[in-house]
Amino acid sequence: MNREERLLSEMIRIRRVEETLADLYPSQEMRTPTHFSIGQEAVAVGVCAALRRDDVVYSGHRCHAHYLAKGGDLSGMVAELYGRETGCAHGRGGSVHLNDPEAGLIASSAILGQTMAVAVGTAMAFAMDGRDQMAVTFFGDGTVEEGIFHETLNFAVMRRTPVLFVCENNGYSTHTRLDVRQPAGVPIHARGASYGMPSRLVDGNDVFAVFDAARQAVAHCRRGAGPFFLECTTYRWREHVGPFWDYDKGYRSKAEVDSWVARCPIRRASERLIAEGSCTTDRIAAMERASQIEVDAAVAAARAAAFPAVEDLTLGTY
Amino acid sequence: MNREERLLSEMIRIRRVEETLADLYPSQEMRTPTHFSIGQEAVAVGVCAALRRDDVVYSGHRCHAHYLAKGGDLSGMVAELYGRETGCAHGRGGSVHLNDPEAGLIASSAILGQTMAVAVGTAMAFAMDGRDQMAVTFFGDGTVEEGIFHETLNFAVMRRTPVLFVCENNGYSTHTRLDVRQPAGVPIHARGASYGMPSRLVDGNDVFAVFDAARQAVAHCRRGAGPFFLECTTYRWREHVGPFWDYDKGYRSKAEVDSWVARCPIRRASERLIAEGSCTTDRIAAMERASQIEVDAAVAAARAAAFPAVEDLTLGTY
Amino acid sequence: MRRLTYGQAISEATVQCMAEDPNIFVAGIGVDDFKGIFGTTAEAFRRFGPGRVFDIPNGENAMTGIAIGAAAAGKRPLVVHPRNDFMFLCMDQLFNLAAKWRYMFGNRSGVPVVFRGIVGRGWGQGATHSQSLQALFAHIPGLYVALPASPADAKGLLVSALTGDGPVVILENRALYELEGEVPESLEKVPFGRGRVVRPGTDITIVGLSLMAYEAARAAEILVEHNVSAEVIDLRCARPLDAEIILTSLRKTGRLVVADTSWALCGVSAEVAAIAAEKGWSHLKAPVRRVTPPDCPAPVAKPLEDAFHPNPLTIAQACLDVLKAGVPLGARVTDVQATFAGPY
Amino acid sequence: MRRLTYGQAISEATVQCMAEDPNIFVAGIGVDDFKGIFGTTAEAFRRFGPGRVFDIPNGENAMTGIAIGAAAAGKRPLVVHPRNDFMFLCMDQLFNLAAKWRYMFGNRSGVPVVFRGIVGRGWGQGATHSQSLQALFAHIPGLYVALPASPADAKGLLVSALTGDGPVVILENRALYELEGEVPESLEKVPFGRGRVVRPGTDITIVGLSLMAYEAARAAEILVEHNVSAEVIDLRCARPLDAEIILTSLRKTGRLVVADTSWALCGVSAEVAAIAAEKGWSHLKAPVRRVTPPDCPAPVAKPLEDAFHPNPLTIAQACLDVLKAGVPLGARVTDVQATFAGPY
Ligand SMILES: Cc1ncc(C[n+]2csc(CCOP(=O)(O)OP(=O)(O)O)c2C)c(N)n1
Ligand SMILES: Cc1ncc(C[n+]2csc(CCOP(=O)(O)OP(=O)(O)O)c2C)c(N)n1
Ligand SMILES: [Mg+2]
Ligand SMILES: [Mg+2]
Repeated sequence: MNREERLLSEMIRIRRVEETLADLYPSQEMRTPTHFSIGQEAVAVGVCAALRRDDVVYSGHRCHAHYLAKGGDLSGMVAELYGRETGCAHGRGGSVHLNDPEAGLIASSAILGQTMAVAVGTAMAFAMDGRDQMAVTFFGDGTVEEGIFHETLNFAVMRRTPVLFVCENNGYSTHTRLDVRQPAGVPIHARGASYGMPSRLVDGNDVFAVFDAARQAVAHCRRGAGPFFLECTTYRWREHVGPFWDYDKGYRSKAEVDSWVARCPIRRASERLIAEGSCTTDRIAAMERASQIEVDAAVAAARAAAFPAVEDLTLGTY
Repeated sequence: MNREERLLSEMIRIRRVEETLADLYPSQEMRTPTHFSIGQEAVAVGVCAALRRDDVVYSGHRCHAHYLAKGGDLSGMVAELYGRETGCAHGRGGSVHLNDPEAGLIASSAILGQTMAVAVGTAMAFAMDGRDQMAVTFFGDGTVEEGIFHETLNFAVMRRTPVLFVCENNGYSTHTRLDVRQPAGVPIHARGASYGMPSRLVDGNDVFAVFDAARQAVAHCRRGAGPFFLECTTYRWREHVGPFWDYDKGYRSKAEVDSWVARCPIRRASERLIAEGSCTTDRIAAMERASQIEVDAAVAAARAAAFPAVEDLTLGTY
Repeated sequence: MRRLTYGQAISEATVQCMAEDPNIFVAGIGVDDFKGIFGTTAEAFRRFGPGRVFDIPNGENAMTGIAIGAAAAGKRPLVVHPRNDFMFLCMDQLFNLAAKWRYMFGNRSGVPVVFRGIVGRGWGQGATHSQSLQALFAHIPGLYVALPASPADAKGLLVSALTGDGPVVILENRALYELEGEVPESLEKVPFGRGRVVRPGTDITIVGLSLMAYEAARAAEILVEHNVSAEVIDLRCARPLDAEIILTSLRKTGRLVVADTSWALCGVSAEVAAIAAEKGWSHLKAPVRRVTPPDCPAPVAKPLEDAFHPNPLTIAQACLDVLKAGVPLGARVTDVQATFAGPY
Repeated sequence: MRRLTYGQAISEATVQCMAEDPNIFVAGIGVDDFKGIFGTTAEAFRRFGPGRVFDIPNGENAMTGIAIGAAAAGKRPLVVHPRNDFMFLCMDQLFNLAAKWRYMFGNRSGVPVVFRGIVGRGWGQGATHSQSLQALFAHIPGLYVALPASPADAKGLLVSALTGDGPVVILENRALYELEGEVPESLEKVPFGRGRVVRPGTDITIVGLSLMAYEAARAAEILVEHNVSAEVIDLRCARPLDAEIILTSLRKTGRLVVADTSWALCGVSAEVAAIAAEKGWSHLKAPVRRVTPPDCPAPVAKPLEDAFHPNPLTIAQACLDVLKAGVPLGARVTDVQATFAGPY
């Protein structure tokens, strides 16, 4: 596979995984509040493809795509959602606390903005040690309103830390539109720039555009030029938390959802590669089949795996 | 007195009060950590002169000048520093918790940024009730770095609250220079503007310039056009906390301090009014004498006043 | 009397108080959305509209200060947090300003701000979404800290909060929202700092608040089968905390078990045990026992979660241990949230 | 052995640990200025320079997360807060992330972040600058919470923190900074969770930590004149809390007084009393007594401040009350900070 195909297949894999889990979710076997990234895959895939394995990524509550795109172990993720001992957090953390340090996904957290600061700290440590690794933090448009966003960007700039801030702007914080939460005329990428760091706006549903922007950002951080800010516009298809569609709930219209489904990052990438002749519908179908087999196996393994032992309830505390 | 003279005499009064207290402070009778505003009087006086008595002001740890400029009771302030029952906080609050609701100085607090949000809440209440009062919050350049600054400005703009943010930029947070705390090329007034509200930079040692800018800002807030941001550049003459000069402590030079003493807001206002012929050295000397008599009386009264009774230790708690 | 669920009682108290007092407004993430904070703010939004029930940007610390400032100007803000865990972000405004306002500004006036924080429980809510922070709120003087365990108290304590003069934190356990009970139609206050006897008994006293008062009552049922008569006390408030009702019961039973939804160390369960050691010592016929979550964050896996939360069985077993009637309990109980279907 | 002040011991521990471990760095407001946090970071700055001892912008919550992230990458951050009261602003990062990190991420690794918070006392520090937050830090599982009362422990506990594997909060009472005592020159650790007998006795046990362990020892001196032999226990840590040392002493004395620098409700004093009620009940010959500040914020006026803080007299009087030797104490003691000259 060439790079373009790899970007596409990675998105397809994440989509297959999440749609499969979303279908199984109502059975109440995954007892953990889950925020699906369906529709937002291009941001995670485009950014992580520009990173090295030894670069690190921090995520928030909507962390599945980031975890998988960075190379996080699929069976560990699925088992975690099923609350099994084989989960990536041994069934202690759940959907919002995915982590796979070996793959560079250090931590995810369910409290808005927490990992923004943590990523800067890791980046600062890299710089102090003269290592050429860097850190990335993914966060949403709602997180921009938290005070820690401000403290963190200020600190990152003052210490020239090699950190990439990736704002995944899907237009909503839970059910609240961006325009009733943040001032008109102040786009998020402009806020990033207001701290004196380079900042770019990119179409977050165009995986190739995200990848190109991320490559530029990574080069900037890697050369010790300090932090970089990337705003990626995208859209959440499903409900804020949970597996269902929710355009009937009144806070957004079906037309709005449909308009974004029409801009599906996977469809767009597929159409472009097919048009360029660098990929075929058969190869894409094969990618989907392969991913489906992989996720089905992960689900089967998770369901067959043991729950943590009650005797280990306090394991890892003094 | 005409308005220009009143601005001058108010500054002189505050200076006399603070220099007198600074001279007495080493006697250890005022047992409360005290942050003097000596050298920064023009900001408090210029802004408060543009307000109505029923407008409200919130301050921080360096609150003496704001309290007096808004019309706070002098003897209540002095007695508070002496820890007496007659203090404006009945000896419970100390130098950093001055308040005189009747005069519109609702509260001061020693935790950076606290009262920025509080002022916005009060302004929001005014707007909800259709009252034409407004709120002002004074804070320093160091407070700009706190997360609550960001959350507060965002909220103020989104709700169009009639609040004036006055940043008293004296170039230091404790002993740390602004340039090692905030990004170069991002002046504080630009940060204010980055939230989509009008923002101005003004010479904080020119009481007339501050007054003019404040009048414009007040008009803006009063007409319901939302918040306004004012950055006033000025300088702290004495040590961060306490009565002494500290240019020998290494974090700033005597030359730097002297250059600002040369730009003393009182001297500048005096010289201008004398040059304009609208005031005389005699009248200025008279203002100083009158203020000295007033503060001496307040000190005498405070020292003669009773301490709070130990039986009342928990008064005001359930 | 007319019956309501715990959630309906909260909604009714909010609506009735807002109708009485035009200065009350409700602010918080999602208070105006289709979920309306599990239905507790939906009716208020319908009745009073966006002018008095409004969504806010994220930013917990500023919102708390904003509520304080509005209260200083005569408003009565009711701020809702979908999880009390988010309140770690506003502890400075809560503890260093709201709680100290009256005292440190010279006892001129208080700030009547009311904060509702919902305690998540179960269904994998996990480490940062199912804590129960009453001990933290109770330690620092200045706040009223209420934790209703019944629909009637959910209404009455909120009415006291919205008509009182001080800052109040009300913690509501999500597991109680569907609980039904009799609730007065009128605006009756339940005073802060006064507990209630949920069920009289003679052999042992079980003290709890919020969900643990409810679980203690279920434990008392189980104990009946073991010929143990347990008196169940619902403290209702963590601050002020009703020491008298505990001591009165101890005089009768001489034995004490305390259950809490939060950890033991420096928790409300410690305070209750300390009151017994300080003021009830002469009544005590046996050691006090605390029933709390173990000393670890809340896990996600179902078997761990089930073992993490105190329940009627662990409470009843503790009572039997204290009574040296150490029969291991055969009985099984259904989890208080057994019928709950996720996502949360 | 060689003597140092409490402040010098903190400085020495910092410098020696930094020399041993290049991953340790010190960050905080003013750690590099001429005051050097009451002298405790000045020598480290002189020795290791701005690369490892650096000032920071204001922004407590982010700095805490930054320290956590640095620790996740192998660093050992030592973050200093000139007042522990400012830590209300970073409780989310402390409690919802640092404390839970090891557990909620599956017990892979902890984050060795160390936070020093200084407790102001007296001289009009007032409501928001003289709190002592050990109870809050102790309630939530996951942190080590140390409160040294002696120069030797100030060094030894900091060494344990800077060489251990978990997040640690160390609270240092400003009133102890000038206290002198013997301090080992080498890098000896004082383990967390193990208290010490400050002074053996037979009639009554006085438990405290930080400044209260020191004041309890002064109280014991006073009690000698009343023919009372008091055993003084310094807990050293609020979490883990050494229950054994309390129970061992109770077995001997049967009587307990607990003194704490923070409030009673859900405080460390409540936990100690609860331990006695749960595990020491059979030893108790009298009610437990707590000696703490009254239920109000710290006032400023000198007479109120003097009445606010527990001192050797109030502790000694509580002991006499417990022993029913209720003689009112004539003795006067000089305040621990009597010679202190402000501004703070
Ligand atoms: C500090 C904090 N406040 C509130 C919440 C509740 N909450 C969870 S997700 C969410 C929306 C966040 O929006 P955004 O950052 O845009 O991420 P998205 O869900 O859109 O991916 C909110 C408000 C939280 N988890 N943490
Ligand atoms: C949240 C918080 N962090 C730190 C401090 C300690 N502190 C007191 S004053 C001060 C400097 C503030 O600088 P600035 O806002 O510019 O006000 P200035 O003293 O210059 O008037 C600091 C850091 C505090 N009071 N509150
Ligand atoms: Mg979003
Ligand atoms: Mg300043």
